[in-house]
Amino acid sequence: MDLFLQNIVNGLQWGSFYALIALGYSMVYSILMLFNFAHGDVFMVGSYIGFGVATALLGFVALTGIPLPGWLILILTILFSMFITSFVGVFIERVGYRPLRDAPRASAAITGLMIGIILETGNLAILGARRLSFPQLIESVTYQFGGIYVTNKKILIVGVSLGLMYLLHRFIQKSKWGMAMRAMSFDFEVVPLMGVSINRIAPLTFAIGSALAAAAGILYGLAYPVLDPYMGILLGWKAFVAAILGGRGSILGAALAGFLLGFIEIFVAWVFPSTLRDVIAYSIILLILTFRPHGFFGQAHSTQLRL
Amino acid sequence: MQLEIKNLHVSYGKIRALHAIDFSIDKGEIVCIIGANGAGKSTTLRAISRLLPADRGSVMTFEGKNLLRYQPDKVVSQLGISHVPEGRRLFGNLTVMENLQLATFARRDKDSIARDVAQVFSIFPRLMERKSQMAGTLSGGEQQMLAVGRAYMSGRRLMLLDEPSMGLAPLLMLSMFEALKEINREGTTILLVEQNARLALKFAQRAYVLENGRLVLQGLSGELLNNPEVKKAYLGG
Amino acid sequence: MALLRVDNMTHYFGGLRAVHNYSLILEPGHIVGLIGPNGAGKTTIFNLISGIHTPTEGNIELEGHNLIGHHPHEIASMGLGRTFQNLLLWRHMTVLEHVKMACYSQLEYGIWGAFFGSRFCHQEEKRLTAKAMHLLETFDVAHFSSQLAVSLPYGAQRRVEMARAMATNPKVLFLDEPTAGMTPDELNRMISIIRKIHEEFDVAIFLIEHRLKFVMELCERIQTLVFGEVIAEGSPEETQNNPHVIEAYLGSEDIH
Amino acid sequence: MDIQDHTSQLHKKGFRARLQGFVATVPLIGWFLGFLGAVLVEYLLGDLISYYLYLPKIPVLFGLLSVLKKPLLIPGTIAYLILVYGLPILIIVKTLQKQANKLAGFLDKRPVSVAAFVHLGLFYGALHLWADMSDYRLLVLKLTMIAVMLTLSINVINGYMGEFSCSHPGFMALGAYTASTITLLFFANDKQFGDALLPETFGLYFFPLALIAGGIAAAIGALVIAIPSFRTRGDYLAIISLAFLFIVKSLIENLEFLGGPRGMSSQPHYSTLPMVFTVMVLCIWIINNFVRSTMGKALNAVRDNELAAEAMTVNTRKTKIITFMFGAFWAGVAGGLFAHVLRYVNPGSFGIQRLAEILAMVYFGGLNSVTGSIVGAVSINILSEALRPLEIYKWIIIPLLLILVMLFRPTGLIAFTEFKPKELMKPRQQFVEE
Repeated sequence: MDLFLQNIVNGLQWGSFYALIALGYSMVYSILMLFNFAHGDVFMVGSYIGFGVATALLGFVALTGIPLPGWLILILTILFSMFITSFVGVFIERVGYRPLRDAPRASAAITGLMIGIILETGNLAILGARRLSFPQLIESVTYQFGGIYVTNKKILIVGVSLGLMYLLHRFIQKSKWGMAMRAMSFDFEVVPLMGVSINRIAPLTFAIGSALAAAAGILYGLAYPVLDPYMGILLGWKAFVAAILGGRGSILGAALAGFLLGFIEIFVAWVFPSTLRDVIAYSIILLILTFRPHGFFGQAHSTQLRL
Repeated sequence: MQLEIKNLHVSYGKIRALHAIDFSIDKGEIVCIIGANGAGKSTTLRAISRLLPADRGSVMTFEGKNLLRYQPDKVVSQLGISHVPEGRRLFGNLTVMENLQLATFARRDKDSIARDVAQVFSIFPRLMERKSQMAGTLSGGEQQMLAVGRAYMSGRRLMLLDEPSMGLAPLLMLSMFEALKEINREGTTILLVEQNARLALKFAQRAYVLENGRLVLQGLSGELLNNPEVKKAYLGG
Repeated sequence: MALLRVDNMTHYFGGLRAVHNYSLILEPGHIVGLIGPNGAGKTTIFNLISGIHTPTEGNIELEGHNLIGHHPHEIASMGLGRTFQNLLLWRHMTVLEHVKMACYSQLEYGIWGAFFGSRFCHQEEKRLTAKAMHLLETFDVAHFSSQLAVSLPYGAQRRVEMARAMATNPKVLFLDEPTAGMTPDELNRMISIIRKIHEEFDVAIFLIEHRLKFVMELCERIQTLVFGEVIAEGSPEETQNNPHVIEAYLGSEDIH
Repeated sequence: MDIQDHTSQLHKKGFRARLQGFVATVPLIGWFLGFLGAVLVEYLLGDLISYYLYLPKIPVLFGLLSVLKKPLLIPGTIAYLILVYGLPILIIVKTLQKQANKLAGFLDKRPVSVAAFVHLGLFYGALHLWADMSDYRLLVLKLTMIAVMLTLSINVINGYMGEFSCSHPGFMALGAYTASTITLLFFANDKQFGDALLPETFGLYFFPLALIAGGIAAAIGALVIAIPSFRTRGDYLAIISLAFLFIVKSLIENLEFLGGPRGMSSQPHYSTLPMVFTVMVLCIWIINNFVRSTMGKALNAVRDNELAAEAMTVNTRKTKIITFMFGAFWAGVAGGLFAHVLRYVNPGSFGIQRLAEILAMVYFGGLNSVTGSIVGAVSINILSEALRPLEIYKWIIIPLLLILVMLFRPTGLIAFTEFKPKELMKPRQQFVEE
């Protein structure tokens, strides 16, 4: 029982990363009907930007001697990195997606993939092959509840993710930009007739998705401090799968499916040898998609790849 | 002349849908375009609201400004031309109220927005009752009301209406046109496209007849109603 | 025996009733028209009979064979050809390829023949090409045969689509608004084309149309559909003078 | 001044027109003869010429590699290329122009198979000699041919049928492991499967069977994707195929008897150049036959409008199953060859990177086009070999190139064309008439 609850906690943490990244995929999809295949690498870039910001802040503290507490540095790191990374998203939209809005969807997918490769390689070229270790901004403390062990980092990771998701939810439900995004996901074509510029909403969506990915990147860095340029491939593709599983374009679905994927993986690894994790997790996904071809919350309309 | 269109050509790929359309509308008028399915009526409206690019050589001026210089969203927000598209195209996942609010996305005048919402609800009291309902769950008539209400919120210099009678029961149709008359009395110019020619000609002051992408006839509604050719082709006898 | 027989067909989309209690009897060699305002469910009826949707209730028979539950391609091979309102031409295929493609169920060679380019496969392809060219000549589009179908003028596209439908060797031909967007000239031409195929190929025709002139001139019988229900059925004269039809379809007389 | 400009322009035009006219009068077989001649020159005199041009050795890949490493060698390499390739080809093509056209005319009257046989024989001869000069060339050539097969086979699914399938590396892995298991089990003494069960001399003859078995394994795997494709298209199918890829990869990682993550090695040396060449030619020939037949055109109908295809009697389900299994079969065969070229495979060879590579080749070359696939596979392969000295920057340049192609030609360089071997081999009319 304790082990079960322990795995729930682990699943929550692991699912947080997937959910945060999946949200970015899903948001872009919901308004443009295109997946941003470079998104997994935006997560990686966000993590590195987080590393840079954190290092800079620590350097600032060391230089000036102003005693900033660790948690404050962490919060500043998250905020600054989210801000900076959002521009990466805007850039990707401008360069890779806007020119291809009327092109076949497959072409945009290829462009996205290629931008992803460029981000990976670019990182490798700039920083070299050595792996960076993310600075530990807060001391690790372990709490014990009955038989379960929970670290403060786990609480922080899950808390920050849930908080960001709630903020996103509020933004989408209450703000006029959120309303425009929802409208765009329903009927892309007539949105301009409401006086709404698609060329403002689309970059905004990319920016928000990228900011969330950056947050995921920093939280990931807290839990697993070793960064490498290909970290976005593993997590990004799985988060992409989660986004699809949730129902393309469904924000709630993406978040839930992200957590679900986290749970599946943690529990599979608990019951079976951990090497079987991918096989079983993906087989479950394959089965779900075979019998529910539109995911959990997706609309049952088939979009063809335009050629 | 509020809207002046000269030599408008529109093509879908290689296929030309509109050939050298010329027409103009005065402020405060109600003008309709009638014609068969596929004659190019919707295309004309979509060209005016810039959803479709016009071919080279086309001239469109609205209140002295070159319409072709404006992006579709600016046509609405800066020129005040609203468009009720064919099939209404409401945002079914948004509530009635949100549909109305979205139409004011680019507007900065907070107070008058509230006044306009009140005005929409006074024209269409049914919408008031359905305020927080999802637009997708409305009945056909209510959807049409919302579509017009949404256009009313987004811009009121010129309203383009694409088949406002489509799928409405006769009684509802009447009240819809009553409402449009009221909006017109407040000073909105109306350009509508109708398949139901008889209805449209009774409602509008002037009309243009479109056939295969060409304007073939124009005149006052009364004249056209009695024109034997129009009678034969569009009025069923 | 009726060629095509539809009994009490009803269909719901979600909770919405699109077609209610629809029946049709189409005798060999007849031309029947279906009119009604936009959104009345005319195309839905076409889609139900041709197998794209399965009706919630009701029975459909073609030459005594039940059609319910069959895939559209099976129904098409059984002898129900159709055109589409918005043409649905294949974007990257030439006119000739369109017509040959519609002979798919008549292909005699198997998959291995196609892989290894057997002599028999080549002969078959030649036979189909000849058949397709003959059809294209009938519809007067043979000179376009090697062009992309979507690049043709609209009227020619319509004729290509009809040639394609005829290539399936139909016994019943469904035409969904065959004259939409045509000039009066093209319209008259279309009337003579439909007459011609009706005589030459001995098919029964069931058509949806907006232009009354066209329906009145071609059809022996006309059904009027409003909100998914047939409100009138009869000869062109009867339909034209039916007050319900006038009210629903031609627009009610007294407004204001 | 004006007049002078005019005449010089005229002259320029004249030159280009003359060049075009000249190129147009040479039949394919003429170029093959020219290439063979050039290769012979290199074979006999290559070392000598490179020695006098102060090149360390003969430029292996047309000098693309060494030029990037040592820019000083550029003039020498260009001179070498002109001396060894440019001049001989031009001279041979020019002198044999008449004969080549006569030969092409003669072959044109025979059955296509005879003409194809002669052409391919000549081409293979030239390639064989060319590859004989360096092991590196041989490897690049084999891998390029395998890439051509992969690109073509994914084009059947992604281009001709318009699905976005991501499972090609998975199919490849199925083929590679199946074929390797068979050859290792029967014909090789190795750690995993013990001694050979059959005499090794049979091996080369049984190898095609092993390849076919690999292809069939991949085709059966393709059913996992083909069946969901009845109900869904586009993104969901993309994800199903992606999930399939991950499942295959990590399944193999978990199967100890296949070597797990360490992979399989010491496959017998069966993927010889004639073997790879023959299989590739078969692959091109069969795929081209299929996509040009009405049955194969059904793929295009399903892609462009599935509803219309159904209404026109096309059995779309059968078409989809055939397409996925057919595409997967050739990917499996290519995988089998691949395993026996490198003589080592591990699950890591069939991951996302391989997918990106294959997608890059097919979308670069052009959808719905056999020629495009060949061009895409060859150019991306050669490019990626040529840019090897740039190390990781290679993976910035190639993606950038592909993005540019997508921006300006969203369906690829040579898309939507038909590949007609018979036309290709025809004598050039203009010359014959004269």
